[in-house]
Amino acid sequence: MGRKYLDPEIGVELLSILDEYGNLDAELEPQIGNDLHLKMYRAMLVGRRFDERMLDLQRQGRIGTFPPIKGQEAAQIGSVAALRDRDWLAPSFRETAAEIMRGRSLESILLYYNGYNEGTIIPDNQHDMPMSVPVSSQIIHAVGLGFAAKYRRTDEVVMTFFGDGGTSEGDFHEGLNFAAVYQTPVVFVCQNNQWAISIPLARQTRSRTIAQKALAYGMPGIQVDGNDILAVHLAAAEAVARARGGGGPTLLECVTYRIMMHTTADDPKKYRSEEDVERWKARDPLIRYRKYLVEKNILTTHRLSELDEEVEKEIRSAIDRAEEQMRYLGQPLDMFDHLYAELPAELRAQKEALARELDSGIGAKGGANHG
Amino acid sequence: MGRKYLDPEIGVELLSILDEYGNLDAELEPQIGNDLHLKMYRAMLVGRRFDERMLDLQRQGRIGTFPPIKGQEAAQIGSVAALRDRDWLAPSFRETAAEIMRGRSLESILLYYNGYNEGTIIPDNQHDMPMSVPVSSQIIHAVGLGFAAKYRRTDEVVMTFFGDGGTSEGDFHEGLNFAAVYQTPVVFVCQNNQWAISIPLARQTRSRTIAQKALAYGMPGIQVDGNDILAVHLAAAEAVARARGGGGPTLLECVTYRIMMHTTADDPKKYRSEEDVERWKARDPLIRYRKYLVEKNILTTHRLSELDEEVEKEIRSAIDRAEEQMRYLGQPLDMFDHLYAELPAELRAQKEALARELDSGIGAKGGANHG
Amino acid sequence: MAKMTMVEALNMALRQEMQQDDAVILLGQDIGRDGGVFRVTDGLFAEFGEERVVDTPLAESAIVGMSIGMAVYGLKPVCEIQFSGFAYQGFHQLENHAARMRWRSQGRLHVPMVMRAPYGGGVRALEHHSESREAYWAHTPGLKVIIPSGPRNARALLVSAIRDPDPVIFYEGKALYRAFREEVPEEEETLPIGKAQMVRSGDDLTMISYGAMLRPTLEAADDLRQKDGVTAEVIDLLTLSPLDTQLLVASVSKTGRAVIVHEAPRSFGAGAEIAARLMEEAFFILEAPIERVTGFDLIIPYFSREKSYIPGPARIAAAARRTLNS
Amino acid sequence: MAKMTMVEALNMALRQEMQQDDAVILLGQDIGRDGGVFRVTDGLFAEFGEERVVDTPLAESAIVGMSIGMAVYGLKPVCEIQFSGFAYQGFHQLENHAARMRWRSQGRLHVPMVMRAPYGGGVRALEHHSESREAYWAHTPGLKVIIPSGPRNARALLVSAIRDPDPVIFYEGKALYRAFREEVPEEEETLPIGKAQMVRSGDDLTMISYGAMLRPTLEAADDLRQKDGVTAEVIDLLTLSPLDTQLLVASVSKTGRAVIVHEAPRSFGAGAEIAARLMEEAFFILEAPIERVTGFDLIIPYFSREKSYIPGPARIAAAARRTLNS
Ligand SMILES: Cc1ncc(C[n+]2csc(CCOP(=O)(O)OP(=O)(O)O)c2C)c(N)n1
Ligand SMILES: Cc1ncc(C[n+]2csc(CCOP(=O)(O)OP(=O)(O)O)c2C)c(N)n1
Ligand SMILES: [Mg+2]
Ligand SMILES: [Mg+2]
Repeated sequence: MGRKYLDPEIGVELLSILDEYGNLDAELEPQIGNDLHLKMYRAMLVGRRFDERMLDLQRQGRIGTFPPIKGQEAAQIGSVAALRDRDWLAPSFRETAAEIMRGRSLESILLYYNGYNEGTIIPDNQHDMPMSVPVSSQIIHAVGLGFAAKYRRTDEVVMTFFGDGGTSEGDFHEGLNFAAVYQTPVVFVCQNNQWAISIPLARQTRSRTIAQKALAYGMPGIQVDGNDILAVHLAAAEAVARARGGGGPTLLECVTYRIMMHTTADDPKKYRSEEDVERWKARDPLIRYRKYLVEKNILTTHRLSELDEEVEKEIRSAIDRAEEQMRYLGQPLDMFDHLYAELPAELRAQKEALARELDSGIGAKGGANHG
Repeated sequence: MGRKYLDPEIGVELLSILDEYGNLDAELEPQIGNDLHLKMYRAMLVGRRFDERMLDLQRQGRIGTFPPIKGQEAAQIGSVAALRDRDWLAPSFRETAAEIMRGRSLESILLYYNGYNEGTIIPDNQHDMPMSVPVSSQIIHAVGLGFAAKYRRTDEVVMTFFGDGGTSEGDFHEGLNFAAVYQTPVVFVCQNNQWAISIPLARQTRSRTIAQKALAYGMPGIQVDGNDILAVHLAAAEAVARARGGGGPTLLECVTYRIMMHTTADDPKKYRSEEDVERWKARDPLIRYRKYLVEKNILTTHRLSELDEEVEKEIRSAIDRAEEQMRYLGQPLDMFDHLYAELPAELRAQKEALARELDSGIGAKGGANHG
Repeated sequence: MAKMTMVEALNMALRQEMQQDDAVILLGQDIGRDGGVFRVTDGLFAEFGEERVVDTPLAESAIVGMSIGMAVYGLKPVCEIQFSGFAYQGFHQLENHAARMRWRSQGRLHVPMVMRAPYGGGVRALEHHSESREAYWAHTPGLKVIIPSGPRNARALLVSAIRDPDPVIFYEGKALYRAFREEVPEEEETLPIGKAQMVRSGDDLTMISYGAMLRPTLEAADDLRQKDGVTAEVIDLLTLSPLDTQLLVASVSKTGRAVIVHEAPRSFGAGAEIAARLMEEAFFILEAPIERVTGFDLIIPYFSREKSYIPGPARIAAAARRTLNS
Repeated sequence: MAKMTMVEALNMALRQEMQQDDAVILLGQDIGRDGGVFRVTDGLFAEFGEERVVDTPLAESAIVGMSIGMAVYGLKPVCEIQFSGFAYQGFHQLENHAARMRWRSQGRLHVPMVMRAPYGGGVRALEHHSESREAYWAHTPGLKVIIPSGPRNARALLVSAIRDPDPVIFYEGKALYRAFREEVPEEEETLPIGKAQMVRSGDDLTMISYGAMLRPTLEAADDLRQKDGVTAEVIDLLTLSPLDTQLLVASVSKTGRAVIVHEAPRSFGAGAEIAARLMEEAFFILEAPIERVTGFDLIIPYFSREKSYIPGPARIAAAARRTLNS
């Protein structure tokens, strides 16, 4: 008998190793091999430069609407760097850097944002899911993949991404609950970039942290400085190890910030102040990491500028290849491919009707509509 | 910098005042007037006896499938007893006792479980919603009602009920999150009766308590002994007071047990042991409360047996009235009433077609199908 | 009268209804400070405040479900689903409750809510942002489905929808939002729900369409008149459910031929119901099979191919000619 | 061959497929120890264990979504939604993902899942337990919709559905579960998806139905034969999407008259698509308007009135006579 209230104000500590001023917590500093450091830095760099380049292209009408990722590179790269090739990634729509790190080609991304279904093709040797636009709907797929991986007695781990806004969807709740009940090997990574289009975190949920939502599922949760790639990687590596070892799922909250607009169709001036953005620009994950790598003599300033050039070239040639492909891709009749393993009679008839239309020149009004 | 993990094992104390052995925590004993005590006891008694009677009727084919509530009377009555008439109730499907306490007639319940749409009519002076069958879907309606009550500057409070299984639905999550964000005056009462049909709580969620799920929303949560009406009422009264005072929503978990089958169509022997049930029968909320009332001289044993008789009569006459009404209710053409404020042309035509069919005698094959 | 885009006209409808009736409340994602991703609620947050222009967390089932609770209480919520392709998260709230509450409560409780959602393609959007699945709602007893075709009728119909005592699904063609301007009177204007409009009269065939497909249908009608000297009677449904069978039958009884145009997939789409009703009511007058010009039974392709998916004037005219020559 | 109810036949289909292929996994509410609320999975938990007969928490979106993930991985999940009226909580998972994954991945990823759900009225159930809304799925490109009419074809079709490489919605008429027994061979038996069956041949009119409505349709056909000496060709669709237009057209080309029967609401229902296709393909042969005998455009009433809602033999026969006499 007796009583005691839960304290709803319970929060979580921030895991931080390398802060915005370059201070390092040597005790927590993870032992990461130089190759991985290089791989992570390069991926962050590509993610950053490609994002900037896509913005130009969008402004020039050379691609359509897309969601920039600037400022979230560490949260993405630090997380997926903890995965093996055979592991799975179930991304949402703002994991461009993570997808690149996992092996998605820059061309495919350009094709996708230029309205080509061909832009979602995933290399055969790769285990990842195509990006998922309906917020948080992919979370449950990750649980299914994890259940199957466990059923097949593999040690594969699944990592899924979603945003702070995504935590409000029923699918977030159902997915984490299922994962905990079945102890599936899934790592749930929330890129808490403070905004869901125009809705700030404080109007998205009243819980002080997103990590504490893990308590609802009897699941470990941790909040890390999402702009500190060392912290993100350490937390992700621990969560992946737990999952791989049969320890079940983890909720990993990466506190970061959406530096740019939600998508190129959005105008943040309508709903947020520049100061806030400036404060976060000072916490830039790429600059912070680069400083660390140089101080540790893992990268020389000379090598850094070489990398800048390499990446520039890589992006330029990807754009060329993509624009080359667009000349012959986008044939209207192809839209009938891949809906079913076999085209049903009714659809065959519809395809033939479109073919006739295209021959007769009526189709002229249709066809690809770039620009 | 530094680190600290959340402890996912955080739990909640049980609020308990009057335990199954009749021990009373005098410090916590709520000061409840005799009228309310009498009202609560009578409602529990009606709930219990009516439930038993409906089971007979169902076995005799005099009503259809229904979900018994035996053992959950304290969780229901203790909660709604904290409401005022002007407050709102948004029940699920296992709140028969709560609905009766709120003023729903026994006949309407009998009509409902006999397949008459007339059985859902709510008295005009009453603020309650009809029962909701889709699990947890009603939770969000409560938030909308609360939002509106607040918008209209009333001090009305909304109470909604759901089960332990209901906490797995996305609607539970979305509803509690919205309520916390808008600080709507809603009390979320979970009747944790340990089972969702054949699924025990342990396979429903991995969180040690349901109350701790409140943490995900920055909302106060409390777990009480749901068979202890004093504890339930105290916790409910506090939550209602908080809501009425502008303090926002509360999650109240009442730990109780589904003594009977899920519905009369269910056979619990397939999935649970009798011992478990027996252990919980010993915690009967009605017997516990009666003992307390007698010891406190709030009710004499003589008055108790009078009440038994009154309630028997009340139920018997309700059954007579219901069966009387069924003779003239259930006219097929009435099914066209109430879908829209005004019957659209197409539906008018369909109604006329049915009318012709009934006249022509074809309708003979249709019509009410009791038994 | 000001010349307005459909976005401006819808905005005016919301503003005026909110000014007249404090029971009207807006809720949805990014409709407040941001003014909505298509700016339909622009300026309303500033005018009416956060209590009446409610930014919600990211959860469609809750947006619809909260609207139901508000409506039962006596408010007139107008919720916005950011894109109709994300309305399915709230499907069960609409089917299980919005459509049933009046019926379930035997007339006691009403759900005078409106669910607004942009639908359809043609704006180079990403996946799930270009769907047309209005038939889902039309097949759901208890709901009404309105799909305007331009600024003026959009404004009038939204006012009617807000005042309607029953739940209304209000689909707004994205491609129409800024496609053209129309004179929209400042004074109150409503249109009856459930009534279609004959927007062009003719004798040789009936062309039936709604929403964003009305204009290509009219272009096709022009083409037929110019090139073939054929006059088509063009009907704008405006309300998909309840369907204005009477007007459709009257027109086809005159012309004997019909073409139905919509952007949604063909099979089990709205065109099937329209064709079936015409066949039932005007069978002995029909001189040729009714043609359906629709989207294919596919997921609308990403935007490089969407123009080949969406019916255009040429495709519509070709179908009309088939009807006329059979 | 044993005489089986549909429940037993479905149970056999699941058992045999699970025995042959360890990729086949069942998941849903109460399908494990309890064996399913209709006992369709009875005994399978004991035989295959909790890894392959997975009791789930109470969340439909997760049940469908988890099935999608499993299927993408290479398993063949068969999920049970306890009643079709609760499938809408998973609507977005079906429309956004199950139906699109092959298409979205350009053929790389497949979703060979089956979603089983009891549908329809006639068993004195509570609200939301008697719905027929198969048209929602039929209007969703990327899904297939199967609705068996008896134990034997239910078993064969479920086997075909499990082996199909694409997502299949499998609706089981509650009213059929224990209504009658049929010989069901122990040996493997499948039926092609997308093919209807002529279950009775005739010359005077074509009667088209599926699921639980097939039997009242056959009773009506008997009545016509006995009382009017009229022979009806009766077609059992079995698959609603893709629709077997060919067989329907062939039959109507012979009879010139058709009656379509389903339990779902009439407007924007499956009957409309069937009527539209017949009108398009057999227009010049049709001698009378096609009749639709369907549920009313209402929510199916609570069970005291449901028999007046659900089409019965008398209502069907009356409609047939109208067709024959017009
Ligand atoms: C189910 C659903 N509802 C609405 C949208 C429209 N939408 C796209 S992104 C977005 C905000 C997402 O915010 P968050 O989850 O924080 O991710 P972020 O954009 O910040 O990366 C919204 C509302 C959607 N894509 N899916
Ligand atoms: C959305 C939905 N899914 C499934 C069902 C079928 N069903 C009815 S009650 C029930 C179990 C509910 O368990 P719980 O929430 O614990 O409430 P209890 O029955 O124990 O009172 C289920 C699965 C339903 N009514 N609604
Ligand atoms: Mg965000
Ligand atoms: Mg329970």
